[in-house]
Amino acid sequence: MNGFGAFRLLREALRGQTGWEPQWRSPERPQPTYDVVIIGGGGHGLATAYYLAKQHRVGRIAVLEKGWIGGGNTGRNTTIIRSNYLFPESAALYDHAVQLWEGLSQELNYNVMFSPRGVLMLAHNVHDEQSFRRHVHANRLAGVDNEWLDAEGCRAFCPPLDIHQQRYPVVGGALQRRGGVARHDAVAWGYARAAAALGVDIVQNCEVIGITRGADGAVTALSTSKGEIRTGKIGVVAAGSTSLVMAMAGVRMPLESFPLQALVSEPVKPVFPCVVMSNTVHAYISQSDKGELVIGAGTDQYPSYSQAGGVQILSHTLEAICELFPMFRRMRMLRSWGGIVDTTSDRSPIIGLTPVPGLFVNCGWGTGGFKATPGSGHVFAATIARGEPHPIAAPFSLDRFATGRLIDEAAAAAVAH
Amino acid sequence: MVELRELPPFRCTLLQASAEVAATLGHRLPAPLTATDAMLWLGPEEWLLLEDVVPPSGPASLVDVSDRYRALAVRGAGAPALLNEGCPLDLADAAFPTGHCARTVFGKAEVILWRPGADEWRILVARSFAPYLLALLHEALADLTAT
Amino acid sequence: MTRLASGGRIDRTRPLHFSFDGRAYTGYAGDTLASALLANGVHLVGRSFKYHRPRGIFSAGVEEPNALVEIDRGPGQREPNVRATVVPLVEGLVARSQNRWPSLRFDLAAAAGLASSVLGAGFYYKTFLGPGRDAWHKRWEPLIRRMAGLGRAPEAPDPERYANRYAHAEVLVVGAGPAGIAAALRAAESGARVVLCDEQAEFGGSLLAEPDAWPQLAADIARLRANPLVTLLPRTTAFSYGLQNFVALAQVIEAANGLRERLWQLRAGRVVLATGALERPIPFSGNDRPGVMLADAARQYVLRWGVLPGRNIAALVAHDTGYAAAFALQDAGAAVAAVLEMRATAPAALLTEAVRRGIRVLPNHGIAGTRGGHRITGLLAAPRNGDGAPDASRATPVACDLLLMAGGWTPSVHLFSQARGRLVWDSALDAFLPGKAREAVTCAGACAGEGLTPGLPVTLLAAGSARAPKAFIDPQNDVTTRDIALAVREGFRSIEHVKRYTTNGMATDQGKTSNMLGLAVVAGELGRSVPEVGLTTFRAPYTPTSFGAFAGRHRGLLFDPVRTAPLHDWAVGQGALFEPVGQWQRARAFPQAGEDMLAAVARECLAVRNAVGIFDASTLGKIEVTGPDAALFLERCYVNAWQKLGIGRCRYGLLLREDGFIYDDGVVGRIAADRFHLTTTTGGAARVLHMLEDYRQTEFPELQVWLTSTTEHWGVIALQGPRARDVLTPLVEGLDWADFPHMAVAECRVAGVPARLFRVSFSGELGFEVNVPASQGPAVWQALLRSGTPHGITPYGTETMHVLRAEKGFIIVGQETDGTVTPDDAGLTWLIGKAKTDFIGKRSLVRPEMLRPDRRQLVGLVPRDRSTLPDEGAQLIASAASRVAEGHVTSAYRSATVGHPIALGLLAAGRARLGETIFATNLSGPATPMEVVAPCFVDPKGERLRG
Amino acid sequence: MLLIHCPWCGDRAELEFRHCGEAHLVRPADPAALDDTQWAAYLAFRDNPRGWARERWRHVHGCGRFFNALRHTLTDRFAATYKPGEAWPEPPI
Repeated sequence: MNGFGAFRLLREALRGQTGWEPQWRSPERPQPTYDVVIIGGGGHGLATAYYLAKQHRVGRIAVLEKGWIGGGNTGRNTTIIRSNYLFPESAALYDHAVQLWEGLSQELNYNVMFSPRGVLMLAHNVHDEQSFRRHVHANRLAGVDNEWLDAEGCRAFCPPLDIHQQRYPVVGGALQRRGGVARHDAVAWGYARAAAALGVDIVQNCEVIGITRGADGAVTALSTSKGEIRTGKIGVVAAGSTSLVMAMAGVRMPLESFPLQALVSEPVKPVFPCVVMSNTVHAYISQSDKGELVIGAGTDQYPSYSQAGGVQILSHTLEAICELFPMFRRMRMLRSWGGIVDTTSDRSPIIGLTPVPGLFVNCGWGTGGFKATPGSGHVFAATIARGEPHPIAAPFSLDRFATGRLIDEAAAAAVAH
Repeated sequence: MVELRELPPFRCTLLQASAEVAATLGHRLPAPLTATDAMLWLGPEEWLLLEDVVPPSGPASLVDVSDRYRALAVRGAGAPALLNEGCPLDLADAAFPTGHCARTVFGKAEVILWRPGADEWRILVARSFAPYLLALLHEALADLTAT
Repeated sequence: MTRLASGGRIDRTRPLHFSFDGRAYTGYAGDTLASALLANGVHLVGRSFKYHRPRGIFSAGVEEPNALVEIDRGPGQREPNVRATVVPLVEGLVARSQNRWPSLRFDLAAAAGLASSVLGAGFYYKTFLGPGRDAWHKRWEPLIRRMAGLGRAPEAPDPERYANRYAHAEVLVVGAGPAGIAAALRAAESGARVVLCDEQAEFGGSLLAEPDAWPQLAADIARLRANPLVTLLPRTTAFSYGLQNFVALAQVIEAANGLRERLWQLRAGRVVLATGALERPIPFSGNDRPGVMLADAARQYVLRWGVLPGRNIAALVAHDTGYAAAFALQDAGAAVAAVLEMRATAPAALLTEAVRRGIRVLPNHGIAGTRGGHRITGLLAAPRNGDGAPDASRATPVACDLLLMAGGWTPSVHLFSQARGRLVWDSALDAFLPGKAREAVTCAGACAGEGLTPGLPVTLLAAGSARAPKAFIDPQNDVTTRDIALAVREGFRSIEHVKRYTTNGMATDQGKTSNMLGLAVVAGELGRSVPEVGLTTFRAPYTPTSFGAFAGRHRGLLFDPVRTAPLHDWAVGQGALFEPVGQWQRARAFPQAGEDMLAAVARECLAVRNAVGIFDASTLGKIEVTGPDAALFLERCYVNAWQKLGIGRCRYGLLLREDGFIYDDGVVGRIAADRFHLTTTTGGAARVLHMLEDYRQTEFPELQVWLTSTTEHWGVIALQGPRARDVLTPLVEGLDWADFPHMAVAECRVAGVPARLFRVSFSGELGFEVNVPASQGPAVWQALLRSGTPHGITPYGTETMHVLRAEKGFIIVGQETDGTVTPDDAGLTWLIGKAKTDFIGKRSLVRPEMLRPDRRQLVGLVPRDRSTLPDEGAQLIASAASRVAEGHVTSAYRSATVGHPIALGLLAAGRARLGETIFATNLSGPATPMEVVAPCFVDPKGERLRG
Repeated sequence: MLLIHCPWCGDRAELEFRHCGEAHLVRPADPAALDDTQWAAYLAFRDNPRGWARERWRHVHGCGRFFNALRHTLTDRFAATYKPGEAWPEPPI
């Protein structure tokens, strides 16, 4: 892998950009045997492969992607990054990710455009205020940055914000300054490039169609649209498709997959300096470096794998945006898209071992997976390599649904991811 | 032209019972999705009675809900266009003929809508949603013929 | 002047004045901004996104990538990125160019173009990696952001209105060109409801540039207009085609009364897509200069708008329709310098006609480059090599002021694809066409390929261009053929990857003219065919659609219903402070002159403790549970035992979810053997009814029980305080006071109004809740106030209610509980019916996690200094230096009754820690030492409420 | 926005409905007899199929009834809706 950087860019400019090689190796066919096979070539899967190779020196690793890498939720989200979760287990997981985000461009030698411009979560009533202040207290105790702003403070931080809306005036907000956004595609490509440089095979257009288990129940192989692969360890990182893949190994999951839509406006000059989220009026918004307002909607109400959702969901979201930012009514929606998000009943992810030896799963990120990408890959790689949960991943085990040790951020905080 | 006005308060009772028990009321039961002058069909085994009744014989639920609703009347050939500013039902004659009745939504409020006459429409809305619904309808009315 | 003396559909008797970049111009009714600018000789109208290259008018329709302007109709009505080609000219229109500084003609940022060899596709991923970890955010990102972003967002709230309309039709016809009009006429004759929409202000589509067709067009439109079953929607774009023929249309109205747009959501029996086709541009070096225009657009400017966009034109032709454009411009008075025919030979008939007209046709020619700055001045005509690339060494200059591109046609299959219809590659026509449909949809006219003829295949159109400099594919985002080739070289093989890496097709025109060319270049680089490379998916919207149209009337106070209780108006009259609770507005406190909220709450609290307070509790959810099995039903749902509850008695009920956590609570009164009056929290009314209906209908259908929401039927007035009975007694008729203990309910009359009277207390004082029909609420309230005046009756709000209940340690669901709290955590195990084998959530209560001894339990907390009020949400820690949370403060108030701050909290194993000191975190100082106490601060024995 | 056929009211807009999860999950008659894993299976573990799904809806802003549906989760198309207690229809081929 030849390094990226300003000097290389200039040198290539002088020779007509002819020296660039493929950013990652993408073999047409997989090898017959791997030490670890990762199912799912999104950000989480590619990050897992990268850390397996980099930190755990696993030799033969494949990432199998049904379509093109980064084409699932990695490329279909609103790129928000934050770690101000309520419960210490969650805050530890997401803050682990934020710490990795902060050095990720240098780590990968790929500009993922991590932009810690601050994430402001708005409170519109007494209940919101109580809930967010509880977050601030909990986060600061845990060493995670989060601060409370009054309404005027919110407007100062985000000048376009109308804090005096008639219906749900802003009473304050919780601000995480280290939160922000990143360039979603670059995360997948950067991890792919760095993983491939360490020898990881990234096989695109390769769909898994079966998982084989031996007499002892452990995984031994998997069959794909590009042939059989022998392996003793499989990491499933298939987001919305996790239930389907796990069913191939006979494992039923506590998941439902919902459509999640997002949209962007036409590009405009810088007008929006931060990320704003409001749970009470249901919307979140930031502005991309290209100038597009990037806006998130809630999920549709019914499970679906269609990557499409109802126009009423977009309406609902844009109502909220126009309410918070009445000057944006004349802005126009340029593109919308849908992802498939796998959600658990406690709205927290599942990372860890499964009842099947050799089969590991990382799923259930719901609407909040992008922000966790580096941390998720990092702890999942350790979990696969060691065969036991990484300490940060341990609370997110599959058996919590039986023990009742849930990590219910949604119920506790009523906060959208 | 479309006319919108609020109707005076009225008494009403919610009846839930099997059709056999409901039949003992002495009223002709409206067919599903329709209303008579005395009763609105709201769902299977659920009716809104607009006249006082003696309790039916047999297990049934009768609950006075007179103060739950406020009632609006919309009149005129343009009424369906006005109502479709917030209500997703197909209100054409073929789909929603005179005598039809439905619980549905208008904007973000639940309403009961029925059509006692070709150009006559009634809306019942929960009391606390009435100011919202009226404001929406009046704004829509002002825009109905705007070009 | 480039305006022709005659011809076109403009009304020369109605001149309209407008300005562009501050200069005054004149056009005519019927013009678009683009046609009016061209008529005034204005070609330079914008700058591109990345290199700030000069941009002119490229097309005559929605596909326009270049001519983006800002339209300013006044405060809050400034709109960026408007395509000049679709704006109907109106008197006084103010338009400005964008993305340039200091001026359109002299834009300093155009210097970026000098570095274009460095700034290729995806360059930003490869640099800005230092110095330091935050170099991107701190140093480079601000520079990039300033350079990007086209127009300016509006800065003031939009004063105009937007509407929504639901509609149904047997037939929706999208596109009012010849195919659409014919389809609408046919459908209308069958007696169907027909909606015909078109994005343009005038119906006719391609016919609008065919003067011979105008009489018939007028007659057809008149026929449609006369049919009452037909709805005609001009300036209406079908932008989203969803499942089950649900199509969203954005209609521009711009009515004088301030109604700007309407979003139609239309369910159609059948959809006819007559969306036409878009002309393909051609990639060659310098194809982005102002004055380079789609050939058919130039023809339309002549024939529809009476504008001659160039006097000395050249044409690069790969499709026969290019000749029609060249001939039309010649007929209008332009000289034709040359027609460069990319194909080996021009069709004989067209060649003959060209010769007859004296037009020089150069077969097998391409363009090796163009000249000009703010407008094209000439080109280099060059014979094509074997690989299709123009041979620059054999090029000859041709002077021109307008260059037409006729690259063939791409059917507009966007909506068909949005409707999940399959697209099939038609190799004869060299285009994707509608294949198998998933919806009841018909494609008619050019979008189905009808009437289209093949030209040079698109791969040959792009052949050799990948090595040409400055051959633009996406002229708005400045994506060139070389960028696409670079992406392929770097391993981006999927067309979706290429799109994302190069941003091709992601500009405001959504790739209408660039997607096919991008595909062709990728196909060429990979040595594959176009259908093998595949197509990016088409997603809504077809064209960019206003946020306002989506939001409709749901703005300001109509954003969400404002629900108010029967006493709301009275409270407003008293100058109450309000708080939103869900959709409700509730009076929070009633400050008197000179009081702040804290003072008012202290006064209100003392009034309740010492005399009597009156409170509007109408927002509480109420459900009438009736039927012979009503008690059994409640028994199965709530944790409590209900069967033995006497008639006329009440019980505090607790409802869990199946996961064992507290979901809702409220007092339930038994009105009769088969009738219960159940109350819920204000926020829980709808969800509790939904949950109970679920169990009633699907789990316990054998029970004879019914549920009726009576939340809105009853107004509820709470009277709390030692004098409450004194206030009430004179007004009550039909009640046996002797048999009316705490937790009793009776039907009686209050102030002459039929009432359900509860003796319940959420304050710890003697208390009553008077339920009367909501319309009678104000009258009864007034009667109680009058009766209470001698007793010092004091209205109080929700904040006082909260303090009073906290003094007693009563929980509020949603404040003490958060979806993770069990009955035992909240100290409510005593509510659970001991003999019950099952109720909702019971099984979950014995999961291992629920039995842990260190679960967080409800406790009272008092500051050791008796003065510091802890923060609600503060974390509880064992020592001031601890970093480990052991719980949190759920509620904290200054208690006038107790004389110091009090708090409730959830603390690990808290009930065993009474007397301990725990610390509450503080955001602005050291943690506050708190004493752990029992969660009750007033009258722990409960004697007052039995008084 | 889906058009949903309520078994009692006919075709109505999705706005009037609420999705209520997987269908044909019967609440155990004696939850106390289940171990934690079995109880968790009832509470949280779901088919989540890509393909034909049996699911519950409620016509919450209509007739108020709960009913079942057979819907394809890749196309979002309904094959059938049916009343509680009725046998589930076979998926179309």
